[in-house]
Formats: sequence, C-alpha cells, structure tokens
Amino acid sequence: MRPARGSSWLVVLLGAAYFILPLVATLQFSLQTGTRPLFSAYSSILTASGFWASLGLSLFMALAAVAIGLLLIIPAAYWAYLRAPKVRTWVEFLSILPFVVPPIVLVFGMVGLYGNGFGPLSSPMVLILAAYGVISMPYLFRSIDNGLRSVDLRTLTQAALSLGAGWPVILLRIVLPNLRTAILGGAFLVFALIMGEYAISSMLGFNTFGVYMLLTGQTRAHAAAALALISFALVWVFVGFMHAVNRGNITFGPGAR
Amino acid sequence: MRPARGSSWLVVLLGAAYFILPLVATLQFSLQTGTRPLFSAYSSILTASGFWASLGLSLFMALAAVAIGLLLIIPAAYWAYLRAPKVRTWVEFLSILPFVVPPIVLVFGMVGLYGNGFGPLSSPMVLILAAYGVISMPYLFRSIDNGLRSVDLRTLTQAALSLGAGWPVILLRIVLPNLRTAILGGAFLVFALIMGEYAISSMLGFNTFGVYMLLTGQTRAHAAAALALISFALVWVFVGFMHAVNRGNITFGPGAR
Amino acid sequence: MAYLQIREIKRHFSGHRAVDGVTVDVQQGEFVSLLGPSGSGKTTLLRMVAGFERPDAGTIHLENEDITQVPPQKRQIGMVFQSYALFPNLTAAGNVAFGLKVRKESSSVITAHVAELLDLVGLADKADRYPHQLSGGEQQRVALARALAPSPRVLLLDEPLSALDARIRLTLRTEIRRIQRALNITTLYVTHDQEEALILSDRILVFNSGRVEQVGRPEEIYDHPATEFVSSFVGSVNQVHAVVQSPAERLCLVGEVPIRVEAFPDSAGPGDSVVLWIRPERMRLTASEGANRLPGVVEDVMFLGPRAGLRISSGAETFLVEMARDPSRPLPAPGTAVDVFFSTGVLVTQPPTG
Amino acid sequence: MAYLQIREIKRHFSGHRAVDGVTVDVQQGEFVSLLGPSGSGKTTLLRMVAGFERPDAGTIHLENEDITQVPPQKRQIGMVFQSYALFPNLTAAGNVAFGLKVRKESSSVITAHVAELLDLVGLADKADRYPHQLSGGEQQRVALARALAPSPRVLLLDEPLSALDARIRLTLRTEIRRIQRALNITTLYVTHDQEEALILSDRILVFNSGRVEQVGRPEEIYDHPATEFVSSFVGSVNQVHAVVQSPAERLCLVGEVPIRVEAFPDSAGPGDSVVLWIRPERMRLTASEGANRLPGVVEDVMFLGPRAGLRISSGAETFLVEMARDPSRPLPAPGTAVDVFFSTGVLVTQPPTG
Repeated sequence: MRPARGSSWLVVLLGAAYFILPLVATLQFSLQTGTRPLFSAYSSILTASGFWASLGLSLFMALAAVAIGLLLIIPAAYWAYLRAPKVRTWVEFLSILPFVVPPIVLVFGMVGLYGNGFGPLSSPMVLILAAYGVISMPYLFRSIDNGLRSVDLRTLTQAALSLGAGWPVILLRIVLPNLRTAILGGAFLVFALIMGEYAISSMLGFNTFGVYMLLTGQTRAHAAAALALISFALVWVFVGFMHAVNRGNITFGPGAR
Repeated sequence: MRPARGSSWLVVLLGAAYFILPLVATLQFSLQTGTRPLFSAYSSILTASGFWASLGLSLFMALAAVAIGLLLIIPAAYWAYLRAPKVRTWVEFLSILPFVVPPIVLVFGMVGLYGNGFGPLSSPMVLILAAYGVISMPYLFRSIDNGLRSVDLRTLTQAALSLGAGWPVILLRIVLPNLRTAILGGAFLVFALIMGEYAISSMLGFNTFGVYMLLTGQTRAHAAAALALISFALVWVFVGFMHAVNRGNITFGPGAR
Repeated sequence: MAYLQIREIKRHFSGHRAVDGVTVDVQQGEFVSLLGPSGSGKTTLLRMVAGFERPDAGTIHLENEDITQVPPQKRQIGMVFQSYALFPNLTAAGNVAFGLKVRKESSSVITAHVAELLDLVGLADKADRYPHQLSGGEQQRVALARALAPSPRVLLLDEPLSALDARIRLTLRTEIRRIQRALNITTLYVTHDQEEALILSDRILVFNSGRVEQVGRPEEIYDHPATEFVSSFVGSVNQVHAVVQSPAERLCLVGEVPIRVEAFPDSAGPGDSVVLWIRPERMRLTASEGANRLPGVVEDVMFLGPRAGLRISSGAETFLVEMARDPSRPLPAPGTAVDVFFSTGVLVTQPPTG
Repeated sequence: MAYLQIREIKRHFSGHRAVDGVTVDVQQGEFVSLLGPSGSGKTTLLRMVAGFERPDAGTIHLENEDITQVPPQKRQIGMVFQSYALFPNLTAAGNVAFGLKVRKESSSVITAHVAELLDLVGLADKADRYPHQLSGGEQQRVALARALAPSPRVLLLDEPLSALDARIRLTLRTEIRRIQRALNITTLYVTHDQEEALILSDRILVFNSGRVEQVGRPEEIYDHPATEFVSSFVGSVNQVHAVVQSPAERLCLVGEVPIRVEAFPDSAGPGDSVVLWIRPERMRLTASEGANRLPGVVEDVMFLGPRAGLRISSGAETFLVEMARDPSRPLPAPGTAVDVFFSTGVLVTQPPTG
C-alpha cells in the first residue's frame, strides 16, 4: 500500500523545487539592484502611475468576468447536470471549445463581428468581457459540475421538489449554499487567470496588468521581476480572503453561515 | 424534475451562439477577399514557409510537453491519490500554483536562473519545455486525479497487492489501462493549449505557431483569420484521432485493446 | 373509487421495458410494498408516482384527480430516498422545516410541528445537528420526518433501509411500521428484501421484469405463491425433482420413494418430470398423519440463532429443512440418517422443456 | 501454536482508537467472523492482517512468521472487497488469472486453474465477460475466485455481501460456506450482519468500540452472551424491567407479577431495579413446567413468513414473542389477552445508575 518513505519525499521535493525555484530566482533577480537601495525595484513599481491604473483595470475585468461567468454557468451547469446524460455531452463539448478555439481566433471573430457593425455590442469593453467570459467558462463549468456531483444535487433537487419547492427556491436555498466551495474554487481560478492575461487585452488595446507587466519586462527587467512577485502576492491575498469566506470567518448578510 | 422544454433549448442555443458566432464571423472575415479569389487568404497561408516551420515547432513542443508531463504527473498523481488525504492537499496545492503564478513570472524566474548560469539547463529549448511542463501540470493532474477516483484505483491497487503484484506490474497492468480515457483527455487539453500558446514563446524568442498567428494578424488580417480556422481544424483532427484510439478503432501494439 | 389509482403504466428506457403495463389500486391508509429484484421496475414505478419520471402510457389518479402530467412539486407526495438526501446545509430541524417554509406556514406553526415530528422519530434532542453529525439511521429518521412534515397525501419510500447496517435496519423498520400505523398515511414502499415487505405491508406487489407477478396480502403471497418466481423470491423454497407415476392417484416418485401431492399441472402425464416446491419450514423431522416421508442423510447443520437449518440429501436431491432451535435438545450430526416429513399441500410445476 | 496469531493489536486514527488491543488465535482451516456495528474496528483489523494498514502496536504471526511489517504483496493473503474491485480492463478469466500471471505460472497451468475456479463459483460460461457485463452477485463470485487463485494462506472477506440484494445475499453466503468448507481455507470474514456470522462461522469475535467483547462458537455467542452489548447485537432480545424482591429466593416483580430467575447480579439487593434479557423465541404462549407466567395483551401481529411475531404489552412492559407459524392455525388477534411463558434461564443485569 505504501511506497517507501524515501521515494515519497523525493517526489514532493522535486515537485516543490520545480515550482518554487522560479519564484526564488525571480525574488533574487528583483533584489539585484546593483548600487541602488535593496527594494528600489519595488518602490519604483509602487509609485508608477501605470501600475495602479492597470491593476485597477484588471481587477475590474476579473471581477466582472467572474460575475458574468457565474450568472451564466451556474444555471447552465445545474440544468445540464439534471438532464444528464442526454444534454450533458453537448454542454461538456461546448465548455471545452474555449480550450480548443485559441484566444486569437476568438479575438478575430469578435473583430469580425465588430467590423460588420453590431451597434452597442461592438464596444471594446463588451468585446473583452465577452472574450473573458468565454475563456473562463471551462474552468467554472468543471468546478461547478464537480460540486454538483459531489453533493448529489440531483437527489437533493428531487427531495426539494417532493416537498413542494419551486425552481427559484431550490436554486437559492439548496443549490447555491451547497455549491459554495465549488463556486469559490472556480471563481478563484478565473480570477487568477484574468489577472495574468496578456494576449487578448493587448490585441484589443487594453492596458491591463498583464500588458503592463510585459511592457515593464521589456524595458526594466528588475522592476518586472518585482512586479511579478507583487502580482503573485495579490493573488494569494485573494485566496486567503476566499478561504476565510468559505470557512465562515467572514459572512455576507444574515443568510450565510 | 424537468424545467420547461422551451427554456432548455433557449439555453442550448444561447450557449452555442456564444461559442459558434465568433467562429462563423472569423470564417466570413477570412473569405472577404475583395477582388481576389475566394480562398486566396488560405492559399497564401499554406504556401508561406513560416507557416510550416512554426507549425512543426509547435507540434514538436506540444508533443514533448505532453510526454514530459505524463511521465511526471501519472506517477505523482497516483502516489498522491494513494496517500490521500495526508499528501494530497500538498500536491493539489502544487498543481494549482501554475494558475496562480502567471506565465510571466515563470519566464522571469527562468531567465533569472539562466542569468545565474546553470550550464546545459539554461538552453532556451530546455527553458521553454520546462515552462510548458509547468503550465500543463494542473490540466494533467486534474484529469488524471478524476480518472483515478472514477474507477476507485485505491481499492483496485489493494486488490492487486493482495494478489502479489509489485508496483511496476500494478502501474503497467492496472493503473495505465484504466486511466486511458483520463490520460487522453488531459493530453488533448495540453496539446490544444500549447498549440495556441503565445506569451512564453514570444518572450523566449521562439517563432511558434501562436507567435506566427499573432504576427500575421498584425500585418495581414484576412490571412490571420484563415490561419485561426486552420489551427482550429488541426486541433479537431487531433481530437478525432484520439477518439479513434480510445474507442479501440486504432490500437498500438498487441497489449492495447 | 380507490384513493390512488395506477392504470396500465408503461415506461421504457432505450429499448428496454422498465415498467410494462402495471395497474394497481391503493386504498387510503394502506401500506403497499413493491417487492422485486433490482431492475424489475419497482423503483421506476415509484418515481413515476412521485413525478420524477413521466410514463410513456397509462394514467395515475390521486383522490380522483389525474396527476399523470402534474409536476412533482404540485403533487403533495412525500418521498424518502435510499441515500437519505438530507440538505447538508440545514440542521435536522431545518430539513424538517423546509417543506413547511415552502408552504409559507407561520414560524410558530413550523416550530411546533417540527418539534412534534422530531419527537415522533425519536430525535427531539438532535434538532440542531447537521446531517454529517448524524449516523445513517438518524439521518433516515430525519428524512422520514421531513417527508411527513407537509402532510403529504401519499408517502413513498425507495429502499429506505438498504444503505443501513443490518441491526439498524431491524429497528428502523419497526419504527416505520409504527409511524405509518399511527398517522394512517397511504404508503408505497420499494424494497428488494422480502422479509421487510412481509412484515411491513398490508399488501405486496411482486415485480418481475417490469410486470406485477402477484398482488396480495403477505400471507397470500407467502402461503399461496401464484408463480414459480414468487415462490422462490418470497421466502426460501426447496425444489425437489420428481417423476409423475399416476395423475389419478396424484402420485409421483422422488428417486424410488412415492410421494402424494394435491394436484399436478393439467398437462402432466405419467412419466413426465415435475418439480415440487416445498418451503424448508414445512419439512419436519417428526412424523404427522398423512404426511409424505422421504428418507435422507444430514449433510450439514446450520446455526441460525433462534432457528436451525439442516441440509439433507436424499438420492440425487438436496434440500433444506428449517426448524425452531431448542438449545437443550441437540441437532442430528452430519452423517445421521433421518426421515423428512411434509404434507401433500405443495406447489407442483413442470420444468421448462429443453 | 496457532496458524494465525494476532497479539495486542492497536491502531488509532487522529485521536480515535479504531482497534484497541485485540488478541486472537485462528486455527488452520477455521472460519472466523469479525462481527460488530460500523466503526467498531473490525474492518481496520482485517486491513492490518492484509497489510494495507500497519498497527501502532502489537504483532501478527502467520505460520510462525512475524508478518507485521511484511508488505501486502508478500503476505500471500487473499482479499475480497465489499465493492468487488474487479479490474475493469480484464475479463472474468483475466481477473482470476491475474494473481497466477504475477507468479509467472505457465500458461497451461493458468488456463486449467482459472477454468477450475470459475467452475467452482458457477461462472464457467461467463469467463469472457467483462466486469460491467456481470451482475453484482456474479462480480463478487469472480472476485472470490480471483482471491482464491494464487492459493492464499488466509482468505479475508470485507463485508462481501453488503452491496448485494437481499436475495443474492442468501444464495452467495451459502456458496461462500460451501467453498470455504471444500477448500478448508483459513478465513476471516467481516460483517455487521449477525445472521451471516451465525450461519457461516466456526467462531465469532464480537467487536464493540475497538475491542472484542466476546469470542466463541455461534451457539455460545447466541445462547450465552457475555455482555449486554452481545446480547442485543446478536439476535433480538426483549428487555423487561423488574424489581428485586428476594435475592435468596431469586424472585423479582415485573409490575405485580412474581418472576423467578436463576441468578441476580451479585450487587443486587431487595428493591433494586434489574433488567431481564429474554429472547423473543424463548417466550411462548404454551405453558410448560416450572416456567414463569406473565399475563399480557396482544398489541400487534407481525407476519415474518415462516415465523410470526406478536407484540405484547404487560403493564408498562412491551415485548416481542416470536414463534414458528402454522398457516392452518390462526394467530391471536390484536386485543386478545394471552399468557406468556418463559423459563428461569434468562440473563439479568442492573441498569446503569443515574
């Protein structure tokens, strides 16, 4: 049942090294400031106006994409799950498409729609949020689908129906509370993904955090390394916050537990 | 149990439209060739030398990344799964890191290692394959972890042990055959991801398919749209191939069924 | 007109007929079990009564109202699931209150009714526990209270005991019986366990391959099984092979031993093979007047707690004899020659030809 | 020295003592059941014998060899799992052959032995089926054949019947008994079903909270339970409350009725409360010499197939009387006054104070 202890720890160490060495190297690089003060790379970043503007933009977009994605995906995934296996195959197929259709195709397609003139739908902000919505779907769908499965929401739904509950009540009082961990997990992945996204925003001309990081990297290497570590820290602040919510240390409103 | 039929189909249609409209728009755009022949955008792509070179490079990298990832991840995921829940939390944490550490940090870290001189490890090809290995891990890990769970490989392993089988036999005769679908699914995602990857390869100076697509897009928009559709078709050829393997229509060697 | 009328219900899944024309009337307050092996259609029928599946053909009437097309949330039918299906985000009390809150009862009514129901299922002291803090048996008690809370017109139970330990199963089935009798609630109970069906039911429907093979009171089903399937599915039964000697005298031969029965199948003539279906507890080691006698040898002695079982061979035939066990009187040891006695009142069938 | 020796085995999981010092000797060819409620440590002990868990303390010896630290693949111990755990990528024959191929047997030996084993479990005609093409009962038969194939020194079965339908359970437990007797293989069998343990075992270990409460032959466990727990876990038992009247005369009062027993607990004095533990089948409606008599009223009549149960109340006490059922003689109807008789040989305990 148990492989030898030694080999176990070797695997853990190798895995950790593979992931953590780049971080350490980045940290070291960001502190190699030659004659200037030790944290000069960090202070120069935090005082740059472009930093705060791009960070704010990416935060807004990430939160908007999470919100849009959840609104669309939770009902769709729930409905597909109840109708399984008839409909599920199709929805799973749709949810994998964004992996298969590269973001670049997506942008071209959207620019194509834009060129043909779709009125208010053609604003770049609508386009980029739509694109983010699409790329976040597979993550949200898989996360929520796993959540639905792990608490057997099909039987819970039948139980609620047999007690006379209608669909809105079931969604609010049974589905959402029992999917909280799954929703938070999916939202976190999407949030991290969009905070670091570069290709789509650069093509649509948005100066997001990812674009700002890459531009900084091309001009000021040490500052870029510092920036990368700051973004890493930001994501972890967000993770910590979500964990606190999920453990119930922070609650929203009287309904949450 | 069943929401009204009408609303069901509305959801499917909306979902399909959301994903398929960009494709249709891209197709339309690639055919808007003005005075030139209808498929001129396609023929100009297929005859360009850069196209085949970049496609070959990306194909090689995608296959190499899949191979490296599988060699590392299958034993690690299996081992973590058997040791659950003690070790699993840690491995899951490690497997999420690539989502959290943006690719840009990764590249900076690797360039940092390079700058400090690590001998043969600092070749750009080693760097980019290492980076691809890292970004593909979460996809492979999740896919394989789900596979392990869905056939309850823990009990199957115990059954094999009680029959006197050693670890190599269990891995080859029990684990791999029962993970085939999961491995193929994960490999497919990684393959599609790396075929479209842009940020890392452009920073490390590789002219991959993704970089070629973006450069084309900046100069020849119609050709880029055609290129995007070609890449889409390529991925589907790959999917079809994998399905054929999984259904047993194509077999490798005498051991496969 | 019956309280719940099920008429010619059919349902198929991808070519396979899950329920193939079932008709049954259930009276108000009656406890009816749907008994059969897995895949025999009993759960599918229950789910159609609940409204989770729609029949391909046939109708379901409840209190003279056609509910065949009514959605489940409008049927006022309570359901208890094999997997308990308690809402994990609500306490025991919260689960029981759910159906009452949906009906917008006043909170004082809800509090009182929930307390009453938790008391009924013996969990008054565990109202504030979450499902994961309760044992399987306790969870199923909460699920029962929850299903009863909105005063459903019919209570459906889908193998409610089969996920539980053997010991808890015995306790909880007694509880279910007591509560059903106390509330006099019309109940359909799905089970694959004939003992549960026999002890709980007013009437039993025996399912086989999507059809009802027999309907009747437990005693009727057990003592007068209509078919071979019912005979072997409900209770144990020995199949003893015999050859007809004289249909007029109702005599056949088991090996060399003449055995008298009450009736042969009409088509059985002299020399035909027949099967005698004899319950283990109807075979005895003590002689009684007019009984058949079959000499045999004890092969194995089985200890069943309050009872004992003997496996006895007689020529080519092997059968089981079951008897009340008296600790003070020893059982015959394996190898002992014994005479086995049984009455003429046994079911006789002809084995399928070929 | 015993074939399998388990000595002072302990194992805890995160502060909870799963197995708390179990010692037992198993003879070669013996069938020993580990019986207890879920969480009582029986499965953990079995998994330590298999080698899937390591004990915190204690030793396991098999054929005079200390196997406590031997990895499972080197123990030559076969295991059958509750979930069957057949390899889905292999046919029935492939599954059975697995353990033989691992030992690098020649292919002619493997083919012959696999055929023999599949024949033993009655699945000779399904050798080429994949697990998903077999029913649950058939899968478990294949799993049994697979575990037996490499001729293990000990066979472990972990609740092998509890995932199966009630009907299949009865058939398969007879098969397991037959095969174990035929091969004379040393067997440990984990179950929560006392009936399975009683019918199958040479000896039973009754588990409670990580400890063994009693070890003995099925008859000993059933007829002479060592503790209240064993008495109520193995078989049904009525608990009748009484007040000691005269310890010297061994007399107590149930309500107003004097009852004579064989012995009181040493600490019981006049006026103390005691509990009489009486098995339902040891209470009768027919008088016998020297028996106690308790008048009561029939509350409920339960049909149990070959047997019948009567719930009878006598003053504040309610108890169950179980008897063989004779279809030709009707049972007393609810409301009938009856006299219940039982012998003086009952277990008497004092209820926990407070």
